[in-house]
Amino acid sequence: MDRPARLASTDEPAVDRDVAAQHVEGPTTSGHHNVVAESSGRSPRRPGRTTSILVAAAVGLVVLASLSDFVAKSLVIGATENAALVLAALGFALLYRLTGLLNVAYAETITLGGYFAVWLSSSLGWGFYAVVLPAGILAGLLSVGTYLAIFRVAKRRRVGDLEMIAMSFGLSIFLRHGLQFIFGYQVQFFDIAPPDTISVLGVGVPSFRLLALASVALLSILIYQFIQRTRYGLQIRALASNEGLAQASGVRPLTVTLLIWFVAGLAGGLAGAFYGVGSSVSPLLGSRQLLLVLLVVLVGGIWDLLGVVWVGVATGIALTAMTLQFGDGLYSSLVLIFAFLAVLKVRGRRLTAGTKV
Amino acid sequence: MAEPSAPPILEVDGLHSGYGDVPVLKGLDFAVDSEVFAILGANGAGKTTLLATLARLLPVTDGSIRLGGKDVTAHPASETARLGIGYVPQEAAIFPDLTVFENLSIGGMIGERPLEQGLEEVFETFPDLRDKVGLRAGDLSGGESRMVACGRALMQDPSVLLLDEPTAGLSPLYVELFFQKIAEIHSGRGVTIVLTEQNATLALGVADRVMVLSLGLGSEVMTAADVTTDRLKEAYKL
Amino acid sequence: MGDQRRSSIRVEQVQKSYAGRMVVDVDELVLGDVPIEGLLGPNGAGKTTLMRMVMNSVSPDAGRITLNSSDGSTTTLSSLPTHKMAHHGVVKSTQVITDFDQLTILDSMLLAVATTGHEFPVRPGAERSLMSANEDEIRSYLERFGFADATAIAMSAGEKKLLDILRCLLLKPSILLLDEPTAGLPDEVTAKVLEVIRELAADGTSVVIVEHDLDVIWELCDEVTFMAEGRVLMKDDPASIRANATVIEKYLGAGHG
Amino acid sequence: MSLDWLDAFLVSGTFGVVEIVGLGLLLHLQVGLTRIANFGVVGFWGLGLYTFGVLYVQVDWPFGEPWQFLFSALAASLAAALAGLVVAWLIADLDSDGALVGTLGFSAIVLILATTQDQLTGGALGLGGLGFPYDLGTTKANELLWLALMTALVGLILGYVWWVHRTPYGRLLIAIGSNEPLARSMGKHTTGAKLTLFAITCGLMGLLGAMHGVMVRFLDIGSLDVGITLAALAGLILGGTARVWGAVIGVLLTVGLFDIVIQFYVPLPQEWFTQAIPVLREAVFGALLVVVLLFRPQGLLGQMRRSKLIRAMHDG
Repeated sequence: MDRPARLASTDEPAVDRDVAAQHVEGPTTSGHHNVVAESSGRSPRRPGRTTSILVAAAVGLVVLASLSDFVAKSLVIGATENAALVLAALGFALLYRLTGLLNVAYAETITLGGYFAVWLSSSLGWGFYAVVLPAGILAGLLSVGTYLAIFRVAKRRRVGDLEMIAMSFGLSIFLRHGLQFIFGYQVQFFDIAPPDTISVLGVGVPSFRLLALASVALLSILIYQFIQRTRYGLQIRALASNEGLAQASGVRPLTVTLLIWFVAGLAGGLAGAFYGVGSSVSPLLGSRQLLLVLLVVLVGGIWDLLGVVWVGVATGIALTAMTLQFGDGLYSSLVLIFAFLAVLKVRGRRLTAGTKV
Repeated sequence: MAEPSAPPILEVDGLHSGYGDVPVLKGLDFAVDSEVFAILGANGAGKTTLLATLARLLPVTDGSIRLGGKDVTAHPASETARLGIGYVPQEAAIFPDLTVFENLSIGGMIGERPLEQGLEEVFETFPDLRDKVGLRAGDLSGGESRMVACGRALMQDPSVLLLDEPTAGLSPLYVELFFQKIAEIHSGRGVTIVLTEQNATLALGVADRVMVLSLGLGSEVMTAADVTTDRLKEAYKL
Repeated sequence: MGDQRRSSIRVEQVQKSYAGRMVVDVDELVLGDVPIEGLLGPNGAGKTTLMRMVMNSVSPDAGRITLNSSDGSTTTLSSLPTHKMAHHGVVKSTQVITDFDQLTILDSMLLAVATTGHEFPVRPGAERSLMSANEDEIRSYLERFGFADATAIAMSAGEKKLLDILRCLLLKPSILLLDEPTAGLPDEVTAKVLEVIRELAADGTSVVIVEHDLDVIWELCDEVTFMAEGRVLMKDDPASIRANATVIEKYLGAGHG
Repeated sequence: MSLDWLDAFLVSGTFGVVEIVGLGLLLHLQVGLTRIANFGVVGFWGLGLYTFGVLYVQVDWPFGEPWQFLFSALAASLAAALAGLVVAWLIADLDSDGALVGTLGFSAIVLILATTQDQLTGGALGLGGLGFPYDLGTTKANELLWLALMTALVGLILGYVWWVHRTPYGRLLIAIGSNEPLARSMGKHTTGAKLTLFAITCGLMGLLGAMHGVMVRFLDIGSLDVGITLAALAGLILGGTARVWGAVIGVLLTVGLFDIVIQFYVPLPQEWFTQAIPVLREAVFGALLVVVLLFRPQGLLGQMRRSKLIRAMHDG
């Protein structure tokens, strides 16, 4: 995923504008043809096309699932157990895309989302679904807090890329172990009734997992829609696409940046709560998922935000399919890490060229 | 022309600017009133740097910029945009991942004017855009994306429009169309236009006054009617 | 003009387009067959892209770029990795002003003169021999360019630019491509740089220079290649180029011939 | 010789400090000079530790000590060097984000393999049977000698780092770290230099892992968590990434302070040591990273000092 292309690139001296500002017309006589070619030559990509292909693929998989037990299990368990991965990756990708920061401390936003939910649930006596959103909001506020207290200051002090990552790594570990002081060392569980099992495509799934899947899907759609459809979402995308041009169009960077950190934190916190209700909440909840989130974002982000969602879904299903096959989850992680690293080697973002030689 | 007592719409005083510690502009003075003001100059003269500095995207190392008498030297770009500067850079002038409608909406987010009214005015100027609103801006042709870029700036309801090489890379028919539109925007809406142009002949067709930049220094401001080939050749060092 | 055989770069049928726009379309061009050659043209002429294709940091869509060395050998440049360019004597100054922010001026110069053998992880005494073998040359350049303290890190844009040119010289190029060598330099330093370029050219190096300060082009170059819209329009001596109606037209626009 | 006056934990604590100093020094070459973000130090170290342990215990060697140790340690170093080569190749063209994910991914792979291949490594249960390649009679004496050997090895690494700073090779690494494209345009084979660097330094990290295995005499996957990476990184950054002595000073002030001074000389309730102190230690190291990078990114010792170095070399 490209970092926002800076307008009038502030860090590059005045250079010959040859490359992009090419005057391409041939002799003047061909001018008329060019106009025709320009207005009708290229047929713009239809946004609906990709979606319909994916829908067709999904339908195909469901049909396949009804025929094969293995496919059915992979699909259903993969989707329900790893649903939160998509949410987490979406939030992380948003942050990465706008700020260019690979925020390792995002792991703790996820963890804290889980803890906030447990804490609210046990102290207020509310049910899980009543505390999910407040927990997400708290995680969002925490995310904004870390931006204001640390990353904003760091950016102003012109801390380098490598140092930024080291800082987020340090913050991650500080929060992770700080959590152990605050919340204790015990693994915590949500107090929920023993679930009923519902059969989907012939695979038994606990009811709350289905609800969690539905909620995660709904929240992912909501967050995606917020980014794609609303006024603030538009400003977020504009700022991510071209920071300078967005500012010159009147977009106030601080407001929008705070919003990004909040939405990213919200998504992470919600993911944490759903991870937590699926198994348990522990200080390592987020950091166990971090590598997978990082890989999904880096690989999916080669395309765009929707790419992150699809790579996330595919990863979840592949993880389950391989676990079913090998009988051990660790092997599937191993295969996935190798696969992702291979993709990164081939298509990953290149070293930024400090010098155009 | 404004009343003698009124301050010029845009006033630049001893402007120094550049990238990092590389100076590009080395002391520019000029004032722009309600007019079409063209900045000429060869490749590398600092035209793009000047407009980006006026849009407040590059730091001013010395000197000042005043907009309608108000000092905006220390303002960030998002605030000068709200004060009435519309900026169309030469490169990366659109958000390629956003649709045409979204590109225009970004410009329409400031000010009191309802979005529909702004859109209507943009479509009046660029009718071609009307049936392209749903397309991804990055998929448009060069001329169309230039229209989107201009339209986005017009949506801000600017008092000054900064156009960086508005016709570079366009086919001759588009070039003619664009200069016509520029004249229209100025006369029809009273928007002051500051544009840079490498091709002196084209600029002289539309501009009221011109200034030639060479290696970060400006020549005296010439009224378009007074410009001769020899004066131009001298300013261009040809 | 020197009579000795010079290294030159031959560009044949080279095309490059970005997003459907033809940026460079050169049928045939020989760069470096005169001591100092200028590359001139308005915005979008394709000069920078052409230079980048020569250095193989951008690959052409079609065509061939070859190096004809002064010793008579021929090398296809587009198959060379960037770091091997300098080994074949093709060196280009950086277009963007840049430097090693941790290396002193002397470090930078020693880096340029060090060969691969010196930089092997285990080789005792390498530093000492490197310094003693190149001491005289380094000292003379330092003095000439007015670097008072070689153990400082280059700070100002002017210093960085000068150092960049110095590094290019120390690499002993047979063809030196200079992209705006005098941009951002004070006049007295510009004069020094031009003087060194002239000397280098007189010693047999072919210099190809892109420059926005036209005064420098008119004064320095033996021949000027004029490009516009990706094509080479003419190659002639500076005076003829300067007086040419097409050149004036391309710079000022039609009607100012 | 009676060593009763010596606390056994002081020996192992000091051993840990010396070991992290060694890792910090190697990390200094990677991060401080060449600016490749290696967040997977534990992976290379752990690969060395486990390769050594598994070979030492599981292979039926036809010869005795010290050859058994030497062969296993050599194989461990080579395995780590090879892994370093592969990881460096993987991330050579990628930016810091790619380097982070590549090295982090590698350390995760090592952890997963150590866990899953339990018939070899003992998995989560651990694997015993490692020992010193000599016997001086008492465990304490054996450990003390091993500490001395480790100190000598880290001393050699320090000497190597010091020497690298003073050679054209070191200059090339610094040039790559501060502007790789420029170095490449000057005819330097930067990718080659990065691969060589990673092979050497990661191989040495693997050797340190093998040394660690002998000292603890037990393979435990708990040692493959983020702690080692964090300690080396926090120490290096506190001391100063760009300076030879940065890792030494920094690690003494962090790991030394926590593992020796606090554990031995501060009277704290006994129950803190099992849970609170290790957690507090990591939290402090993490916070330290943030604070130091925010307020003094160059560390306590400050910027690289080329000018003095150069002057000393060429004027003297």
